[in-house]
Amino acid sequence: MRELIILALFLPLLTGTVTMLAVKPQAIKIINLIGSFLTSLTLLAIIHQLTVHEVFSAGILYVDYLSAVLLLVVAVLSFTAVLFSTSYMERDLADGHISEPMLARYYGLLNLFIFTMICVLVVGNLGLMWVAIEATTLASALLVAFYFNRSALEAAWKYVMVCTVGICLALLGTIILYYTQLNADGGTQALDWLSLLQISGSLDPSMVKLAFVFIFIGYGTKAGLAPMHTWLPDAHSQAPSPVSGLLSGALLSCAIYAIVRNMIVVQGAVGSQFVHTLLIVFGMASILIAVPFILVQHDVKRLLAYSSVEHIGLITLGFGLGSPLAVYGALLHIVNHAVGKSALFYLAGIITQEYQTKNIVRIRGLMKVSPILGTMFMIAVLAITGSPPFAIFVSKFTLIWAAFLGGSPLLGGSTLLLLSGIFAGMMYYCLRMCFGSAPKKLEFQRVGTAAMVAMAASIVMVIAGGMVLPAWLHTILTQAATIVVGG
Amino acid sequence: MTMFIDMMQALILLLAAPLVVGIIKKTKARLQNRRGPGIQQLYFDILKFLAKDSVESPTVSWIFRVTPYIYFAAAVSAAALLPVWLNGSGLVNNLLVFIYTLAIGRFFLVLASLDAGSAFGGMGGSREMYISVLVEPVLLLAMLTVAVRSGSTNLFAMAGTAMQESFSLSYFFAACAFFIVMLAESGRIPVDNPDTHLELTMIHEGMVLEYSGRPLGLIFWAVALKQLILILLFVLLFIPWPLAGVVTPWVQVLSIVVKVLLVAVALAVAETITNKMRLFKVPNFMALSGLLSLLALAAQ
Amino acid sequence: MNLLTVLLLFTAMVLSRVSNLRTAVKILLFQSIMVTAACLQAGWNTGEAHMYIAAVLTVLIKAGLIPFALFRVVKILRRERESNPILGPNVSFVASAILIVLAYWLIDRQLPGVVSRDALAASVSLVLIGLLLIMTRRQAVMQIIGLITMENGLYLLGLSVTMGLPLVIELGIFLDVLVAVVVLVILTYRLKLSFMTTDTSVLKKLKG
Amino acid sequence: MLAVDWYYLMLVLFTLGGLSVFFGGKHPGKINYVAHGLAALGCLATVLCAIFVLWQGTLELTLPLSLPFGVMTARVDSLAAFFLLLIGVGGLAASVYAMGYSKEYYGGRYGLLTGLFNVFLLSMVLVITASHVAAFVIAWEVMSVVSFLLVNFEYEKLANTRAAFVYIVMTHVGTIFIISAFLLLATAAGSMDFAQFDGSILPAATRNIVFLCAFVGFGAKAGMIPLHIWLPQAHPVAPSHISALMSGVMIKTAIYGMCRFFLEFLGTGPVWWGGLILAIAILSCVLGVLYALMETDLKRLLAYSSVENIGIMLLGIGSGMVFMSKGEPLMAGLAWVAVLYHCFNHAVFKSLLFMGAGAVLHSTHTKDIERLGGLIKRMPYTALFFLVGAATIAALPPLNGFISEWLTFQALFLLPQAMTGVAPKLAGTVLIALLGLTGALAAACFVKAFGIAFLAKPRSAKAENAQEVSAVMLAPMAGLALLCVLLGVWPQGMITLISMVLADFPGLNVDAMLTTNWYSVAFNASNAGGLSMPFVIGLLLISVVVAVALSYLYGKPRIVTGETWTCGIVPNSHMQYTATGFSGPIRRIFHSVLRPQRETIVDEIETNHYFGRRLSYQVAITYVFTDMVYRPINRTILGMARFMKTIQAGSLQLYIGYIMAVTVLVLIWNAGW
Repeated sequence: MRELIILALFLPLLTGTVTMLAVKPQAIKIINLIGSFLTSLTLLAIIHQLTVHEVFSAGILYVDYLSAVLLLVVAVLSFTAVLFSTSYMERDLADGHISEPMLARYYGLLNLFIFTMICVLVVGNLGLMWVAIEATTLASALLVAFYFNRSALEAAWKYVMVCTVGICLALLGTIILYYTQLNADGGTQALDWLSLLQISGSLDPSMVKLAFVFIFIGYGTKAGLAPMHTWLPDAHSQAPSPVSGLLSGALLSCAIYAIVRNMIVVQGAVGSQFVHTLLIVFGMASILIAVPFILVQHDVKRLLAYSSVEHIGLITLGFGLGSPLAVYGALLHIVNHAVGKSALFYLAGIITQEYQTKNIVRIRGLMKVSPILGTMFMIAVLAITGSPPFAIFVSKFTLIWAAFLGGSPLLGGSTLLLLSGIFAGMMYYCLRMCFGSAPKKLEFQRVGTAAMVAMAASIVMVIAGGMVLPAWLHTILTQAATIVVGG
Repeated sequence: MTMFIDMMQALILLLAAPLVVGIIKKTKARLQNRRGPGIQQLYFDILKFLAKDSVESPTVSWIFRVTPYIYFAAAVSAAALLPVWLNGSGLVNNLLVFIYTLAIGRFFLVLASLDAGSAFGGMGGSREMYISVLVEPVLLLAMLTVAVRSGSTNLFAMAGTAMQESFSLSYFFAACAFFIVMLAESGRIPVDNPDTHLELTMIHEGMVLEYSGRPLGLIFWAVALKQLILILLFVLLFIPWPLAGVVTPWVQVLSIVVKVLLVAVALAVAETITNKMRLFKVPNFMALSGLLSLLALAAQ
Repeated sequence: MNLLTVLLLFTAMVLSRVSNLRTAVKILLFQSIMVTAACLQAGWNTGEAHMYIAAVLTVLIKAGLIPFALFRVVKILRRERESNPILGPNVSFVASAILIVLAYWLIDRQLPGVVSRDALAASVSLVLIGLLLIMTRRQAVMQIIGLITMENGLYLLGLSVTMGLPLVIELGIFLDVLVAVVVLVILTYRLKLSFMTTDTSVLKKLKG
Repeated sequence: MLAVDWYYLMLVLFTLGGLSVFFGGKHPGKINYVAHGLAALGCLATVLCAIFVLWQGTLELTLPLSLPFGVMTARVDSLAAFFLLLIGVGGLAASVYAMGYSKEYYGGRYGLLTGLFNVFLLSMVLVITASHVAAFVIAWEVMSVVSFLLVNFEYEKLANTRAAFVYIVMTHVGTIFIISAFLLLATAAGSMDFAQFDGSILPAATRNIVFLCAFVGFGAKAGMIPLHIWLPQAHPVAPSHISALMSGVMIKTAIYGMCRFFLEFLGTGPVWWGGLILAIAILSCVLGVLYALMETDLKRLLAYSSVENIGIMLLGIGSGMVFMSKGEPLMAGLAWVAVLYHCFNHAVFKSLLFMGAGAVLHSTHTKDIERLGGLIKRMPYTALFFLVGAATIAALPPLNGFISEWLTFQALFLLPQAMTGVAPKLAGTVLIALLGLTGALAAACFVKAFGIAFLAKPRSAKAENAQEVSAVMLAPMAGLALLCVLLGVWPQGMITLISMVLADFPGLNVDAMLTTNWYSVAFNASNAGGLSMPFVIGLLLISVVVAVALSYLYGKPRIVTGETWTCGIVPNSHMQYTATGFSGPIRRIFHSVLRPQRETIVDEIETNHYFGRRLSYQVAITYVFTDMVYRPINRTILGMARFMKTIQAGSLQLYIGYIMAVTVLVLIWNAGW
C-alpha cells in the first residue's frame, strides 16, 4: 500500500520532468497520456486496497475512506483533463494562441498541479496538508496565467494574492491548533491527524474554536465560499479550459476536504453545534451570492465558475447539516459535481475555441453548427442544474431530503428556491447559445477524438450516476460519512 | 310512457304557438291604432312557406341545410320538457337540459348565419352570441330563485313548489327578473326588433336572412314555439294563483291558457311602450335583471 | 520588550512609510535578519537542535534568496515608485501604530499573562502591518513585501507560541514562501512586459 | 396475463420506442411507423393494465432504480388506474395521429421527435404509478424536461425557444412547491413511501403549508389563472400531436396530483381550502374563456380553453373539498365524480380539437383563423370532427361535455345547502351564474372558431387549395368523436366506473349516492334529481323526424341556387365577418378586464392617390397577468441582480477587505455575542 502511494506521488513528477525534456508535441502528448493513465490507475488501486483493509497510516502518509472519495475524484478528473487537453492544446497550437515551448511548460505545470493535489489527499499531518494546499495554489497560479495576456495576468495576480492571504490565516489557525495540542499532551506527534483525533476531547475548547475560525476562513477562501470567493470567477474564466475543469472539480473539493479534516477534530473537542452553524451560514451565503451573478452574466466560463460557487455552497450546507444522510449526500455531490462540472468546462472550452469568444451574446446556433456538441452541452447544463435523470439531482435531492428530515424545512425550501433561480439563469443562457441562427462566417472544424472521448465519458458517467449507484461507491460513501460524523 | 305524454304536450304547444304570436301582433297593431293582420296570419305564412321551394347560395355547406331541422327539433324538445302535466319522473325535465337544448338551436343557427358568408349573417350571429352571453347567466339566476326554494333542479319539483307558494316579495322580484330575461331571450323590442329587416336593429332576422321556402317556414314556427315556451315557463313558475290544491286538473289547464294569453298581451304592451335599446346598453338592462333575482334569493 | 522585538516593530513601522522600492527591499532584508536572530535566541534558550537548522534555513531563504530575487526585479523597474498609495505615508504610519496597540490588546485579552507576551504581540502586529501594506499599496513589489512581512510575522508567532514547529513542517513553509515569491516575481515581470507598469490599480478589467 | 405483466410490457414498449432517438434522420418512413406503432401498442398495454387493475385490485411492484433513497415502489390503485386509462386513450389516439401528421417533420432530427414522444408517454405513466417521493419527482421532472424539448422542437423560430424557456422555468418553480409539500409529509411519516403518508398527524399550520404548496405546485402545471402564462405560449408551439397530448393528458397529471393530495394524503381540512380553490377556479374559468374568445390563432385559442376547462375541474375539486370539510360524504362524492368525469372528457375532446387544428395546420400551413375559411368543403371529415369537438366543449346535450357540465352544475347547486348563512348562499348562486356565463362564452368562442375557420368562402390562397388529410390522421379523430358521442349518450357506464374508482377514499360516500340503471343515473344526494340521457336524445330524434316530416308535407323540396344577398354586389371573401369582428361586441363589454388597444392606420390620399384611402385596423389585448404581475417581478429580480453584481468590482484591495471583514465578524460572533 505504501509503495502504491509513493508511486502515485512519483508518477506525475516523472511525467512532468520527462515532458520538460521531450521537444516534439506528438511525443509530449503520448507521454502525458500514458503518465496520467498510470497515475489514475494507481489511485484506483489505492482505493481498491482501501476497500480491502479500512485505513492505512505510515509516518506522514495517511489514507482512509474520506480521502478515498477525493482520490476517486482526482483520479477521474486528472485523466479526463489530460485526455481533453491533448486535443485542446493541439487546436490552440494550430490556431497560434500558444507556441511550441509553452506546450511543454503547460504539461509540466499540469502534472505538478496533479502531484500537489494528490499530496493534499495522502498526507496525514495537518501542517503538511497546509503546505500541500499552498503548493496547489502556486502550481495552479502559473496555469491560470498560462496565456500571459492582460486578463490572464490580472486573474493570476488576484488569485495568488487573495489565496495566499487566506492561506496565511489558515496557517495562523493551524499554529493555534498546534499550541492547544502542546498544552494537551506535550505535542509528541505534532499536528498528526490521528493523534489529534484521540486527544480531541482534552483540547482547550475556546482556543480550538479560535483556531477553527481561522482555519475555516483560510481554507474557505481556497474552496471559494461566499464572501471569499472573489478570485474564483476570474481564475476559472481566464485559465485554459482543462485547467478550469480541474480547478473547479478537484481543487475546490480538496479545499473542502481540508476543512472537513479539521472539522472532525474540532467537532470532537468543541461539539458540533458551533461548527455546523458556521458551515450552514457560509453554505447558504455561497448559494445566495451565486444567484445574481448567474442571472446576469455575459461570459460563459464565469457563468460556470459561479455555478461552482453555488455547488460548493450546497456541499458545505450538506456537511453543515451534520446528519449521516446529509454528509453522504454532500460527499456524493462532491463526486457528481466534479464529473459534471469538468464535462461542462470541457464543452465550454471547445465552444469558445469554435466561436473564438467567451461572450455569450456572440455564441448562437450551437445546435446548427454541431448537433452532437449542442446536445451534449444541453445535457450537461440540465445535469449541472440538477434535473432528475442525471446524477447531480440524486445528491441534491438527498441533501434537500436530509435538510427536511433534519428538522429545518425552511432551509430546504429556501435552498430549493435559490436553486430554481440558478436553473432559470443557466437555462436562459444555455438556450440562447444552443438555439437561434448561427453566425454565417463560422466554419466548424472537427472536434479532436481525445476531447470527444473525454467529454462523452464524463457525460455518460453523469447519466449513469442518475440511474444507478454502484455498490462499491455506496460503501465508500457510507464509511466516509461515519468518519465525518465521528462514529 | 312519460315520453309519449311529453311528445303530445310538445305537439299541442306546437300547434298553439302561431296563435299566441298572432295575438301579440294583433294587440300591438291595436295599440298603434291600426287593424293589423288576423291572429291566424302566422298559420297561413307557415303553410305558404312549407309549400315553397328554397333558394340556397353556392357557398353554403351541409350545416346550412341541416340547421332548420335542428333548430326546430331543439324548440320542440324544449317544449316537451316543460312541466305542464305536473307529474313525471323528472329524469328528463331538468333545468340545465332545458337551457342547453335551447343552446343547441342557437349554436347551429349562428353557424348557419356565418355559413352564407354575408356581412348581415355575420353581424346577426355575432350579436346573437353577444346577447346569449348576457342572457344565459341571468336566466340561470332567475330559474335558480325557484330551484333553490324547491331544493332540486327538476322542473316538475320547481313547478310544484311554485304552485303552493302564495304571493311574497321575493316571488315578485323573481317574476320581474324572469320577465326581463324573457324579453331578451325571445328577441322582443328592447333588445331586438322581431318585425323589421333594418340591418342595424335585426339580430334574429339577420341570421335567417339567407333562408327561404320550407326551412324559413320551419324556423318561423320554431321561433313562435320558443316564444310560447318562455311565456308558459313564466306562467308555470311565477304566476301560481289558482293554487294547485283548490281546483280539478281541467280547471288548472284552463287557467294556464288564460294566464298565457294575459302574459302575451302584457308582452305586446311592454313592447309598444318601450323602444329599442342601444346594443351596448343591454348589459345594464341584464344587470338589472340579475340584481332583481339576487334580491329575490336574498329575500327568500 | 527586549531589543529584538523593538527592532522588529521599528522595521515594520518604517516599511509603512517608505515609497522607494529599493529601500523597501533593504528594510525587508534587515527584518529577515532580525527574524533569524529571534530564531537563534529561541534555539539558544530551549537548546533544541533543529532550531539551529531552522535558523540556517531562514537565513538562506528569507535573508538570501528572496531579497536577491526582489533586488533583481527592482533593478529593471527603473522609474517605478509607490506614487499614490491608498493611505499616505503619514496616515499609514499612524495606522501601523494603532495596529501595534491593537495587537497588544488582543494578546492580553486572549492569553492573559503568557510568558513571551512581547514576542507574541510583535508577531501579531507584524502580521497586521503586513496586511495593511497589501491593502494600501498599489505597487506589485510593495504587495509582495507586505506578503513576506505577514509570513515573517506568522513564523515568529509560531516560534514564540510553540517553540518552533517540527522541522518537516518548517521546511515545507519555507519552500512555500520561496515558491510564492518566485511565482509573484515572474508575474511582476509579465506585468511589466504587458502593462508597461507594475502599478496593480491597472488590473480592473475583470468585473461582475 | 396479470396486470403486472401488462405494466412491464408497457414499460418495455415505451423504452423500445424511445430508442428511436438514436436513429436521427435516417430512413424516416420506417422509424415513423415503428416508433409510433410501439407507442400505440404501449398505450394499448396501458389501457389493458388499467382495466386489469380495476378488475383485480391494486398492483404493487418495485422500480429497478437503485438510488440512495431506499427501495422505489410503484403502486397502481384504482385512482391511478383511471388516469392510466386516460393516458392510454389519449396516447393511442395521438400516436396513430402522429403517424400521418409527423410526416411533415421528416428531416435530420426526426428520430428525436418520435423517441421523445415515447419517453414523454413513459414519464407520464411513471408519474401516475410512482408511489415513492423520489420516483415521483424524477418522473415528474423527466416529463417536464421531455415536453420542454418537444415544445422547443422547431427551434428555428426564436419565439418557440422563448416560449419553451418560460414553460420550463414555470414548471421548475412549480416542482419546487411539489417537492417541499411531499418532503413535509415524508418527514412526518418518516419515510418516502406514499402508503405511510397521513396528513392528519401533521400540526394544523404545517397541514396548511402542505396544502398551499401542493395547490400552487400542481396548479402551476395545470395552468390555473395566476400561473397560466406559459400554457398559451408553449402548447400551440409544439407539433400538434404533442400539443394534443400535452393539453389533453399532461395537464391531467396535475389534477391526479391534486386528487392524491386532497383525497388521500391531507384528509379533511378547514373550509377555507375549498373556498380558495373555488375562487381561483371561477377566475380561471371566466378569464380563460375570455382570452380564448379574443384569440385568432387556432391553437392558442384551444390552449386558453384548456385553462377554462381546468377551472371547471377545480370548481368540482373546490366544492368537493367544501363538502368534505362540512361532513357531507354524499355531496362530496357527486363533486369528485364531476371532477373525474370532466377530466376524462377534457382529455378526449381537447385531443380531438387539437388534432383538428393540427389537420388544418397540416394542409393550410397557417394557424391564423383570419386566413382560413371554406374548409368544410375542402376538408369535410376534419370539419365534421372539429364540429363534434366544438359542440362538446360548448356543452350541447347529446355529447359528453354536457354531462360533465351538468355534474359540475349539480355539485355547485348543492353548495348553498351545505353552507350556512346568507353570504355563502349568494356566493354559491353567483358561482353557478358565472359557470353559466363561462358556458355561453365557450359556445361563442367555438362558434367563432368553427364558423370563421371552416364555413363560408376561403379568405386566402392557402385556405383555397387545402386538401383533406390522410386516413391515418382522420381515424383517431373519428375514434375520439365517437367516444365523445358514446360518453354523452350513455354516461352511466363511465359514472359507475368513476364511483368504483372513488369507492375506497374516506370522506366520500359514492355508492350510496348513486342509483344507476341501464337508462339513467339518479343522485339521491338530497333529491338533486337525475339524468336520463337516452330519453333526452329520444326526444330530440323524434322532434327531428317531425321537422323532416313537416318539410316533406307538400312533396319533395326543390332547391334552387342563387347568390348570397349582399346588396346586389358580387360577394367576395372580404365581405365576410372576421374573427376579431365576431368577438367585437363581447370585447367591448369586457373592456375593463381585457383593456384592448385599437390602432387604425389610415393611408392619406397623397401617398395613395390612385386608390383613395386605405385603412388597416388592429386590436391587441393586454394580458393583465403578464403585464401587471410577471413583467414587474422579472424586472425587479434582474435589477437586484445587477445591483448585487457590484460586489465583484475588480479591485484586489476590496477582495482582501472582504476576507478581513468576514474574519472580524466571525471572531466577534465566536467571542460569544
